Amino acid sequence: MTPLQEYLALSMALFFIGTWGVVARRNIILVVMCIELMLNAINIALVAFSNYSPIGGGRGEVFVFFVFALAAAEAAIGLAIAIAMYRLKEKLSVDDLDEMKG
Amino acid sequence: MMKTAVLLIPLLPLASFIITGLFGKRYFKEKSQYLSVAAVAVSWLLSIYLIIQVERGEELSWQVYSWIAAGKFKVDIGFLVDQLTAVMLLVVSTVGFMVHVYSIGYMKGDGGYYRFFAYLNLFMFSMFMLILGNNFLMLYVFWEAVGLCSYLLISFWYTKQSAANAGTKAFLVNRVGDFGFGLGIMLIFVTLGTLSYSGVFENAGRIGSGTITAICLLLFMGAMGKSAQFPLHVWLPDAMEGPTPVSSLIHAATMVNAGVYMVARSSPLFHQSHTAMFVVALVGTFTAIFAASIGLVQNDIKKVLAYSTVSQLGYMFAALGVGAWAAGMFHLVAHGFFKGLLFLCSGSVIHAVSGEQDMRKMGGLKNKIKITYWTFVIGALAISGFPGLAGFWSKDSVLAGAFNGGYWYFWLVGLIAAFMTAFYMFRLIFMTFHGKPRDVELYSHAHESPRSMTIPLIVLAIPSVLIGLVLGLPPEDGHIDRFLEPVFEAVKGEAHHFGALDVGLMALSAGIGLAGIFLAWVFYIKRPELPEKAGAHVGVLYKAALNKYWIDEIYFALFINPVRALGRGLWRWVDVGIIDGFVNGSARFFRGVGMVLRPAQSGKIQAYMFSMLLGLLALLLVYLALTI
Amino acid sequence: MGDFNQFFFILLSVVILVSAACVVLFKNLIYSALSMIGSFLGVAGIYILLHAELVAAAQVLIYVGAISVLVIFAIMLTHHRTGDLSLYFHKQAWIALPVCAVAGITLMVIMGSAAYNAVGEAQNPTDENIASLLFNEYAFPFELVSLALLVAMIGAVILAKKEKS
Amino acid sequence: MYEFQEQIGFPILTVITFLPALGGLAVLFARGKPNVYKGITLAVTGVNFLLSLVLIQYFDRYTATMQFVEKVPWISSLGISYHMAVDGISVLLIMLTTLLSLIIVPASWNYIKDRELQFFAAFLFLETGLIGVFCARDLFMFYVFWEVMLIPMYFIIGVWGGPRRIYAAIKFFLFTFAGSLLMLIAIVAIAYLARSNPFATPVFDMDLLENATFSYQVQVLAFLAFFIAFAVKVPMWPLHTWLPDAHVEAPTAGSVILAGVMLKVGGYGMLRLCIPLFPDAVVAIAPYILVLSIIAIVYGALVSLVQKDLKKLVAYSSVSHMGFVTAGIFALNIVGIEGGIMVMFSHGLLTGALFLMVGFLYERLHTREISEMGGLAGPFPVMAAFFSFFALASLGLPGLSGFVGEFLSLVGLFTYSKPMAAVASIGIILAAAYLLWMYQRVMFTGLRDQKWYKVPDYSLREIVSLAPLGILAVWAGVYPNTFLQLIQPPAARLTEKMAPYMAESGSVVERIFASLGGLF
Amino acid sequence: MKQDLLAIMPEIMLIATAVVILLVDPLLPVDGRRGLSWLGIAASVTAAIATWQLRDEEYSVFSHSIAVDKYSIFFKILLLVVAALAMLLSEKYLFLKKRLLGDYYALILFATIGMMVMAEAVDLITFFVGLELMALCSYLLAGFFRYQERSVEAGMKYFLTGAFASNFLLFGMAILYGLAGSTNYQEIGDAIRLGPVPSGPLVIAIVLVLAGFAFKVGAAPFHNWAPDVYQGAPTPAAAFLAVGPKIAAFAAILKFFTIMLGSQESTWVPLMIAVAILTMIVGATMALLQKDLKRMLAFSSIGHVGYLLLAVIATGSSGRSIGMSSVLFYLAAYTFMNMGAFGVLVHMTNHSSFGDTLDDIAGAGKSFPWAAGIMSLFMLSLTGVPPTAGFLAKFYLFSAVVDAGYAWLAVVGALFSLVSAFFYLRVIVYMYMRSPEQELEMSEDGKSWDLGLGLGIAATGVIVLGILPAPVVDAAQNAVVKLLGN
Repeated sequence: MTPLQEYLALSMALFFIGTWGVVARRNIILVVMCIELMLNAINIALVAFSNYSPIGGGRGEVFVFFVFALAAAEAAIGLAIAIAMYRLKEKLSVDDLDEMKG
Repeated sequence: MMKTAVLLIPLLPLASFIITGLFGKRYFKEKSQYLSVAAVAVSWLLSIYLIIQVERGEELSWQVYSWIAAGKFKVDIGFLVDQLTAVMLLVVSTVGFMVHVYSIGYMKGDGGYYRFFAYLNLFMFSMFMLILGNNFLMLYVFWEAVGLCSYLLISFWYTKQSAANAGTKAFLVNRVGDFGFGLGIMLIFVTLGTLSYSGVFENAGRIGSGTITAICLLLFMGAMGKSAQFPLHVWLPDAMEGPTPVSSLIHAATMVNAGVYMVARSSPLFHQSHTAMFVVALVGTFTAIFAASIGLVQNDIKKVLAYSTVSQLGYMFAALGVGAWAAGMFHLVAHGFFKGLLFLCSGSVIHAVSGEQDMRKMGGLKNKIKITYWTFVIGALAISGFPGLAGFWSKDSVLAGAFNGGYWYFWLVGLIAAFMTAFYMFRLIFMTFHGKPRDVELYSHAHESPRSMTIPLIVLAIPSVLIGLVLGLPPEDGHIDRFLEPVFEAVKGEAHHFGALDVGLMALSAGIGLAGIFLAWVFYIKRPELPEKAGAHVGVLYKAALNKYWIDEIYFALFINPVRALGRGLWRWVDVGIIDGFVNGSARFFRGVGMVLRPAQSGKIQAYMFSMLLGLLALLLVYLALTI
Repeated sequence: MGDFNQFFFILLSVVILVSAACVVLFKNLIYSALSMIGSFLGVAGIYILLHAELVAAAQVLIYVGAISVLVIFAIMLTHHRTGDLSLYFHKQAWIALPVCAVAGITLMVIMGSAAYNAVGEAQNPTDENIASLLFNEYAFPFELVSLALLVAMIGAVILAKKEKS
Repeated sequence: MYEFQEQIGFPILTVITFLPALGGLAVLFARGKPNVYKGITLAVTGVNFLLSLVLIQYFDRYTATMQFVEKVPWISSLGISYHMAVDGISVLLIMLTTLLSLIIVPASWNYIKDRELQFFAAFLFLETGLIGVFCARDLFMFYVFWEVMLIPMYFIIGVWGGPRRIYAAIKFFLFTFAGSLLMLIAIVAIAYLARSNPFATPVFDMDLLENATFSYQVQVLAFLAFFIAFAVKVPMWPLHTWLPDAHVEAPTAGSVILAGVMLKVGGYGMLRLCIPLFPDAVVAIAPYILVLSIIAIVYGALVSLVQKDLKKLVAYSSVSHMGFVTAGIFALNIVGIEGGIMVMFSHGLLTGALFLMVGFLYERLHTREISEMGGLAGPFPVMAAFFSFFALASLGLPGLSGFVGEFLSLVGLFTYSKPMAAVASIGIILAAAYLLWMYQRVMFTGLRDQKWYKVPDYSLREIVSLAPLGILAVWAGVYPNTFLQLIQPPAARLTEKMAPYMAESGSVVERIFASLGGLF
Repeated sequence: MKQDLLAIMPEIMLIATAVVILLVDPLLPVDGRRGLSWLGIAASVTAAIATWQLRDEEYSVFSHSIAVDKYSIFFKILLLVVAALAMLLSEKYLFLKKRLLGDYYALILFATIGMMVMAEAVDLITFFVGLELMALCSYLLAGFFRYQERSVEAGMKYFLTGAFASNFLLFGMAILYGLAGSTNYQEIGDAIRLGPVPSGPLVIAIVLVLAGFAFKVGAAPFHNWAPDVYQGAPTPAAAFLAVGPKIAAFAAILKFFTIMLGSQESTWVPLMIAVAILTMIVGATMALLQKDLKRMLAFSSIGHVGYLLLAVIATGSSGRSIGMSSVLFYLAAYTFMNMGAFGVLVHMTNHSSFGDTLDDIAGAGKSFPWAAGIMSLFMLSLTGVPPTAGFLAKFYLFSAVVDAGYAWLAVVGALFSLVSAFFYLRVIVYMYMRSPEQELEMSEDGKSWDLGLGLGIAATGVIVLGILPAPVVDAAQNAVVKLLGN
């Protein structure tokens, strides 16, 4: 039986890989993908907690369902923005939109 | 009746001032003199009435109303009429009245005719109040008020730069004296809790010796300013920029005597401090000879008289300082008359030569302006101590007081100063009236003054001759001594009997005066080339005296310029530089912080996210730092 | 059973993490997307290990079935399979890498070494359990999620719909 | 909780405070009708002045208790009430405020060219703020009015000012605001510390606060916070540099109110709050304040001496004069306090008049550079007369108002410390120096340009503006008891309050440093 | 069930209206859509009234996932006011910019629902759903003008940072759930208080939650998005985004950090102090540099968040009710003054060349006397000058901070208020004390009744809250009693 701690460690690792991706890659679609990776990391933690929790059993899993739905909505909006951006600027690099600063 | 008189004496001139001041320009114009002269005339009559009442033994002490009441600090407006007041009243009202009359002629045609009379009235009011007041604060108040009038009248011809400067200078130098005076008053209040003369003098004995010396010296500082004693004498010669009647009234006969009056009034205080008394005598004596020495070489007719005034005031202080209170007051009265006369005469001369004041351009005027000449000579004789005339008696009583008080050194210096006085007065007479006219143009246009001017000369010449006889005989026990006895009773020295030695001294001083006159005759009539030779002989001294010992220049270098430089420095460096620099700098500082933070707001979204990540980790680190 | 479980855990972890790393590292977006699907599937496997089969099923349906497809659509729509090489990584990536690595490892250690008092035998909430929670206790948020999805739809329309203008 | 003192039959303090604000609103709706809004302004300020006279008339000048009390709960859950009441000090300053406000109206009749309507409205709002400060008995209200007066003045300087008006206005605002914020925190702190228990509402009522006692540390810190706020307004050296800029740039009317009343709120605040609330700290810190005051006196005078701009000169002279106010107040004896208040009053009259006259001069010459003037007594004799009158009064000529205050405050200071009084007295010499020298350069010596003879001298409107100030200056100089009577009971009350603390002032620096950690 | 529905009646009203708007919108011609805002406004007002009707009872409905109590009622009414004001400000702007779509109002209404849920949630899941609902709508509102590069940029930036930060928050909540085994605030709070709880994960959770909220309210160093987003977003949307999410987030922050983490204040108070100070520094100093008014307002709102965090800190110190109620009041005041300020910018958009910069408002005092007048009012209120709402709010807030024993923090706050006065005053300086470089022109459809009403309400709110604040203060105090009751 794998202990809870290991799941959490996995979750953390995935979370920070996703985080790195978010700050490292310039393509907006890829940034959205990395955000989804981060959400998956959280989901792992939630499910793991849910399973190892004697009292709150199941709530974590319910939580994950909500995260799924919202992640989908988020992804949809993120990609819509990506498309709008592409239509306007013919570019997908998030760095290219930096008109407002200072 | 006495109360009414006391009220009316100052209030009439005040009313006249207000009316003339407000309406003079538009309505009175050339007729401004009537009201003013009438007001002063009535005041003069009332003064005489008051003097007679006092002579009969009446006195008046009257609180009119509570002026300032702040906590323990309570001061009334009130009047005190006693012998000292009466003596002052005599001089002030008489000379004042005469000067008013004189001014009618002297100021005729001046653009500021009404203004002149208004100011004169204001001065009369202030001066009356000064001598009638019953407490130190009133003394201080009207002390400043007469200073104001002096300022206004000195700079009467304000378009002249020199007149404007002189006025400001007079006020400022007086302010320096008042600085001490004010502190002295505060010290009295803090020590005794009251400022009324009676309250202070009754309790004067309770004051500690250090404190009383401090009080006296501070008060005397005020007197030095007002009575132009060294080193605060610088304003008086410059004050001659004012119209001559003003010089006569304010800067010779009345206002400048206020310092003497103040010291005499405070005699119960001064009496208790030998240090203070000595300082008074020392300053007085030094000023007497110092100013006389400058007077020896001046060429401006009024400047000579001004330095003479300074010198004579020194005499009075010397008298007070050595304890010869009555002698000091006697000299004050005598001097008031003859110096008032001399100034009016000089005014008449100036009037005659259309405003010229430089004696080197005059000469031989005696035939042209006879009345002026003779009255001038009377005045000059009086001041030189010609036996029998006013100055002889008064000056002698001063010198005798010094000698008898044991201050032979003051006596000696006084004697030398007396010699100088005689010399420069007759130098003036000889240069102005005798010899050949040096400026024919001036001479040919010279003319005698109108009657409104000559009558006052004659009127004033009378007391100049007689007052010594009336008041001063017999010496040391004359009328004035007896009259003032109640005032100075408490401070009287040991009784002194008039003896042979005194006669000798009297003869000596008479001789000295005559010697001075003789020397002047030698220098300026007999051998006119001598002065130049003598001047060359003592070049440095001559130059120093001619330049008034560079006192003005020293003051400029020591005080005025540094103060201005300091002000400029504080403004430019401290205000604008440091304080505003700090204020603007802090604004810049916050902008600078913003500029430092600005690169973080790069517009690059991933940089934002990275900084969020770093922020998150920083929070963890903060936590760790705080827990470990 | 325990060892078996552990074996699969390690295997899945490697799959998840490696494919996640590939998502970030692949230059080609399509490859990244495919790696992402691999990662998602690995996560689904983890859910199965945790006895959350329902979640695993939903994971496959939503992440692999919906979101990944959406991503691939987006990639297609933007014709942007490869970016300019120089623009492929952000210049801060190489500063961020050690930061993320250090932070990730530290947090892994903290999270992975803490003693959780609630830890017991792995529970297995039944599907009924979850359903009842979802429709009773969490009925209100459940309804709200529909609004969120509606908003996503509106968003897609107002942002991406082609308009004649 | 409700309290209304039936002294006159209607809430006169409320009326006198808010009437101008109502007038201001009315003015805003009279767009495009100059005569209407000028008329409203004149009427409102006039009525307010009359009301202030009524106030004095009905005021019982033989008691130190607060009068005309009006008290209504306002934000009761925070312990804030609408509480107004006055004592002699307030009444005197209210009278000064209404008088100067009234005078300003004719003085600005033709002065403002641009957005005149807003100008008059701003003025009326300003008057409300000023009077409110003098009436408030609730700390919160005090602060509100304190800030309310800031805004119109900011606009008056910034909109209708001279070329560097923006810098001046912002500087003015930020200086004052900086002080106010410190005060705000101190107000809050003492209000919460004065509670009887941690669950009670805070105490903002000054009556109650005066009876509260605070620990020494709190007193020192709170005192300093209050004091800095007031010192900025006064302004005390070295917080004064906003003043010359503000004055130089402000329009005449702004300068008059600024110098005439606004500086007084600083002194008023010290009397009303610093001394009664923190007697312990006052005793300890007074020597330092006196040193600063004396620096201000001499410094202001020295800097005044070398100014080239007439208005700046008068502005710096205010720094010097206001030094006498703080010197008198913090001498902590009744003579000094009364002297300080008298200086405030007289400075209000005289500097107000001086600024008015500088304004009148500027309207004629279109310059304020002293070097461009000279000999103006020729073409403008009436102006010269007024000028000399007020300059002399300002330099403390006895018989006029300036003297009484300055002398009393020096006597007070002298009682406290002789050397300090001696140094402060130098200021009197310097005052004569800068004022007379200024007068000489402006009015005396040769006229620069004969064309000034074609410019008219003072009109009746201008004379009427100045005359009341002159009359009051003479009145206060000749019979100051009229005013001293008003302030004597409150001043006595303050010194009584101080009396128990006077003895125990120890080594100050030590106690301050020891206490600094306390509040945090 | 009946009770449940009654309790969420306001939300239901909004949902229904939003759906109606969405349905009706395509059917209407462009001109006809101008009335849609009124539908939304009416719904908001009705919902606010409905919310007010619930004030006397405590509803804990849907199995305790939301609590309709005085606390949430205060916030919900405030949020509805925000929504109504935002819609009042929007209509003309959308019309002028030719993007008048009903979707916009629907998004505002949905966002409002999300925010209301955030405020009333007492359950992590419910809260999270509300948060995401609000967030999704905000991204769309920011990027609503999809043909404007700036708007899209704003949407993109908001979305990426928002999603990123949501992940932090979500992870933090996941750990909290894991530690307590519950999603209910109260139960989590009890579990943490009673312990034992492993401290490492707890601290990580606190930091993650703090970071997530810091992002939502725009506290440094999680603030960088805010200026760019406000500047790029349509001005009325920016007004909404600058106020609404902050209110909702603070409602949640107060609950999180008292109910759940009240026992851990020694952990989060120092962290929040650091964040608050940094936030005040960034807000004040960066605003000094701005020429663009919307950016300036963005940094200004960052500064205000700094002050608000001070009050949260004061709350932490032994849960003083005054700290909490001062947050509530401050938010109420902030609503009016900030929305008003943005509203004036909307009004100025009449002027065709208006570009939101300081130079563009030069001389507005003459050309737009009323707008300039109330803009000054808002600026003074933001500065904190009486008798405006901003002053009373700041006063109340500093009271709380001082009362909690953080006088030094109040002094720091005062210092930055002083700095901030500088840039607020600069707006007034430009409007009144400088003359414009070119004459301003009004476009044809200059007059707008809605906008005037919106500005009027905001101005009235600023004045009334400044002069007669007692009812709102009392409401704020009553609102927090229950929350801290235990």
